[in-house]
Amino acid sequence: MGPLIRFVDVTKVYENNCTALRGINLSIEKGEFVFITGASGAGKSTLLKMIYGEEFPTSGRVIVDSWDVSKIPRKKLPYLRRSIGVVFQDFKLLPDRTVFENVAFALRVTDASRLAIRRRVPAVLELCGIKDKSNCRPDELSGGEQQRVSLARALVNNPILLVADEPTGNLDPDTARGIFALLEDVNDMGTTVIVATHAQAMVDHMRKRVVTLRDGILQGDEARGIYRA
Amino acid sequence: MGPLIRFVDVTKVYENNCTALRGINLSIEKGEFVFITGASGAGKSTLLKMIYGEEFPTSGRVIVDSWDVSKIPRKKLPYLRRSIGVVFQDFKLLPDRTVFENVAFALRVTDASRLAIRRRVPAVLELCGIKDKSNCRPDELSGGEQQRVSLARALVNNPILLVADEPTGNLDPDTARGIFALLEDVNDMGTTVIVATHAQAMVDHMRKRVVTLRDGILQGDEARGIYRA
Amino acid sequence: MRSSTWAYMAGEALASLRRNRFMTIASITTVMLCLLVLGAVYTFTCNVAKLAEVAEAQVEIRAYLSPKVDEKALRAIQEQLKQIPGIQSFEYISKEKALERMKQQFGDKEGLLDGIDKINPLPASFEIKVAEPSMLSGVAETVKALSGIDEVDYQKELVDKLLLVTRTMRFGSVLVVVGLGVVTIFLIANTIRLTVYARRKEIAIMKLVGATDSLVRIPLVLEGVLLGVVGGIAAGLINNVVYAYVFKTVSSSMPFIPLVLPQAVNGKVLAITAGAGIVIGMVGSVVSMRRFLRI
Amino acid sequence: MRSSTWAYMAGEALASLRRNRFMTIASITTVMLCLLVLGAVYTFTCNVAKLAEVAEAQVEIRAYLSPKVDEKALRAIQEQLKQIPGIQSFEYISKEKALERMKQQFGDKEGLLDGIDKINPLPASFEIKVAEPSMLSGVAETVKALSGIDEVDYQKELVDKLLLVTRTMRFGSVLVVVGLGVVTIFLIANTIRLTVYARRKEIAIMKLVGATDSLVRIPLVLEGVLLGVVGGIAAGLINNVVYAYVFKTVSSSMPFIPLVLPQAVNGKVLAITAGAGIVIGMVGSVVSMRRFLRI
Ligand SMILES: Nc1ncnc2c1ncn2[C@@H]1O[C@H](COP(=O)(O)OP(=O)(O)OP(=O)(O)O)[C@@H](O)[C@H]1O
Ligand SMILES: Nc1ncnc2c1ncn2[C@@H]1O[C@H](COP(=O)(O)OP(=O)(O)OP(=O)(O)O)[C@@H](O)[C@H]1O
Ligand SMILES: [Mg+2]
Ligand SMILES: [Mg+2]
Repeated sequence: MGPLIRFVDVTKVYENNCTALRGINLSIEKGEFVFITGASGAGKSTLLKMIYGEEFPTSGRVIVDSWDVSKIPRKKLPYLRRSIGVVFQDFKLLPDRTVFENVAFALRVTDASRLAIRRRVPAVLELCGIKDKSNCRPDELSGGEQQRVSLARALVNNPILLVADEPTGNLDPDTARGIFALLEDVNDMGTTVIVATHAQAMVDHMRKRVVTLRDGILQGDEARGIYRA
Repeated sequence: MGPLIRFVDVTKVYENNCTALRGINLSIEKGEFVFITGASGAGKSTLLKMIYGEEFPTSGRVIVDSWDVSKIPRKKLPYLRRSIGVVFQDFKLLPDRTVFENVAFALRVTDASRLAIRRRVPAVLELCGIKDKSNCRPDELSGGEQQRVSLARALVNNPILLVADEPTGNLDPDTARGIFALLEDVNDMGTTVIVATHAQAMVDHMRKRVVTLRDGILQGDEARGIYRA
Repeated sequence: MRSSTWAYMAGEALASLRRNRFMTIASITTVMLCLLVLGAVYTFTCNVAKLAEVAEAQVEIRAYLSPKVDEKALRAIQEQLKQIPGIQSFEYISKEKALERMKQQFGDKEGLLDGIDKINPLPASFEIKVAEPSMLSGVAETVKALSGIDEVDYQKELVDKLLLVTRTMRFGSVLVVVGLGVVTIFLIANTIRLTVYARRKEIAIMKLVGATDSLVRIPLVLEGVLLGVVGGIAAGLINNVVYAYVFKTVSSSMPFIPLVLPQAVNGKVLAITAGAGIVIGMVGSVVSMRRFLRI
Repeated sequence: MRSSTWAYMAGEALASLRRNRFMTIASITTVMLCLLVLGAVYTFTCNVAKLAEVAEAQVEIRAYLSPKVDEKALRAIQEQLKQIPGIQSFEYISKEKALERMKQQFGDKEGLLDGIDKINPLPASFEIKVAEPSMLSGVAETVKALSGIDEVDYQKELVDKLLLVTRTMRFGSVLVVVGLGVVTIFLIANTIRLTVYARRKEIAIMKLVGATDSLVRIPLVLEGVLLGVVGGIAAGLINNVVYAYVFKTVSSSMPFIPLVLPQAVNGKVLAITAGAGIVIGMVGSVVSMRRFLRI
């Protein structure tokens, strides 16, 4: 079996002619824990969006598991996305549903049973430290709380791949440490984890693989690296 | 003249009975640079929102400059808000206007001349490092870029008070350092600056006044403090 | 999909109507008002058709008998008239009856015509009603050919005018109902599009989390159907009540105006408004969603 | 506010219409279609009123002369009739003319009435038209009192029926226009509310950045006015063109149907649709914005 994720000569030019990624070649094996670093605007989010099919390459190919995401048929896209848990940089919570419902939604899309939902959702909310906010709507939460709901939703259906875009930007260092520990646990249980982050201290401390982008170009890729931008 | 900002026994209970702040007493002098720290959900954003009148105290009083914000008449609110620059935790950019227009809007509300807008806006965008994105709409920007637009808008009309809620959560350490240096410059020129942040390294490095919240209670207030949560 | 997913989608449609109370009210009132107008115009149209029919039923052929026709010949003619296809009914008007009618036409002044009594120059005749105004000329020809019939008269010009008017009325009202139907479709679909548009970000989020098109679409379509059905039934019922009232009022104060019975039209109106509500609500939401699902 | 701020607000209204193209199209078509229906019904109503008027103008009083009236007395009566207020016009029908008319009523069969010629039992009469149908009974009384007038007849029952019908028609059509006006206001206001609602977050952001209510409201109200004016004028013009066509068609094929001249009604329709568009667009946006400005 090949790597879980493969970027082959990926270039992304947005409609306004902004080139976000240039000739990216990258492989990520099943079970890896990878940090994506780089300055603001370097292309980290764009890279992640191509994994779960929110954006598509202008040229090149993106292969995830057995899917060629760069030319996946629209019908198949939901099935790809379900197998990936995503923590969005801007959270993307459904504004008029409770925290519980937001997290449950990621289970509902997989046609999960009522029982599974009732068991799994509170457990994940507990894990992310926001169980007491279950019945709040997102606009009743603090920034950091919203971020943790997004993380809970990403984890709830035990994805084979977790993609987290700046998952601790709104969290205090203590809570952030807890979240990174959680990500490490998830990774230990076999989930591949990719995290775009600016949390220098955490990256330096955890010594995982670090992929660095600069102006859309893959600048560095170290096995037990430290933070670089 | 008294302090610029005074919180007197401020308690905030949200509609869902969540108590965000309890009996806060706090004074901030003109020209100060204050960090607000505390764990996620401690009440930092709530405290800041009371300064520019997005939320109002359930009991107690908030006094800013000569205004009693806790019972300001609706008609006067815009004038208070104009004298305060705010970097919102969730950016609050107008989605269908360009970066330039978003920043210019904070000048337009003050009935600024066309000339003033044409001179001031590009200068501030330059300062925040996003001049090349002037004509992009917010959804064409990376998270960090959006954050800097929000900062540029807060600075554009030389407010007497700058309130920044987590202004570097989406920025890499280098850019964040630049932003903090910028905030210090602004402070040196006489603007009072209040920053809610989780950037431990920056707080520890800058040794400014640090106000710490825990579960809505004012836990600490040190003159040349370090990060505490 | 498992049954709990279906239950979720149904519940979701209802919950969404509750959460977006503002939009729900706006769209139900829009649906209701549009279909109210459509229903009212349809009812009006039915009455126009009825009026046209009644007016056409007034049209008759008058066949004057030759003075030589005796009792037996008269009976023979009656028998023959019964055979002619297209004749709905006929009535024999004797000389005496003709005179009496003429006198009545001149109102109170019967005395003035007293002198005419002894002479009575008026002929006996048949008043013949045909099943279809378009058959008039054919029937008239046939009747004229009968022996014993002197002359046939059916005010051709007046009848032609009448037929032109009634035909135009019928055509016009079909046109109006169709036109208004199109307008209604546009208005309701527009409103539904605006409500879907307002939720395009939510739709995008659901898709990004891995929802299939159906999981997003079905609750929204159910919502559209519910909006349509509630608005449509409300419109239909209001129409029914109002028309029943109008019918009662008009038929008691102006019994000579022929109105369609409420029983004959109310059911159809309710069916039309409810049906249109459902169909437009459903199709409207499916169509307006399409572009927002491409994510 | 300085002039550049005004320029900004005007520009903002236009830019916003362009940016939210989807909502702009949806609301302009809604405004247009609603006002199209309103304008059409108004035009129809004008024609109903005209029809009622024409029907009422048919009503006349028939005053029968006593046989003794000679040439001089006749002239005296004519002079007197001219003096009576409420009489619009009158026509003298001699005995001969009366008989001729009666013969005509019986169609082709003049020969049958030949015998009556020598006797001619019909009296001479005046056909009197009154200015207002409500004056009928008064005028009839006055005329009856004149010497030389034997009998006065105005088919009271028929006239009463007619007046009841025309009055009901007038009242009904006012009711319909008012009702439809209310429906139109609701529909347009609803649509505008939905478009404002879709932008409630933007409004909140503007307010939080220090915008006064006016700076937020004026561009949005301008937008509403522009939507209203464009939709209203379009509706008015379409109405005008269609009515001109209908008028031409009907008055050439059915000249006996009295239609209001396009010149007489088109201006009003355009004024109504454009005016309603502006007012509803403006008021609708002001009202729907209010709750979103409280921030
Ligand atoms: N939808 C878009 N349309 C046009 N340009 C875009 C779009 N999204 C991102 N960009 C541009 O592409 C570049 C890379 O953006 P990306 O979001 O990938 O950056 P990033 O590394 O995630 O930055 P950050 O750390 O600030 O989140 C940026 O210059 C940005 O302006
Ligand atoms: N609109 C609201 N309605 C109800 N509860 C709210 C609302 N906003 C905030 N809260 C609650 O008030 C508490 C304080 O929130 P606040 O946003 O002030 O936290 P914070 O210190 O800014 O946290 P963070 O660092 O995560 O941004 C939290 O528990 C939050 O859930
Ligand atoms: Mg990013
Ligand atoms: Mg906060």
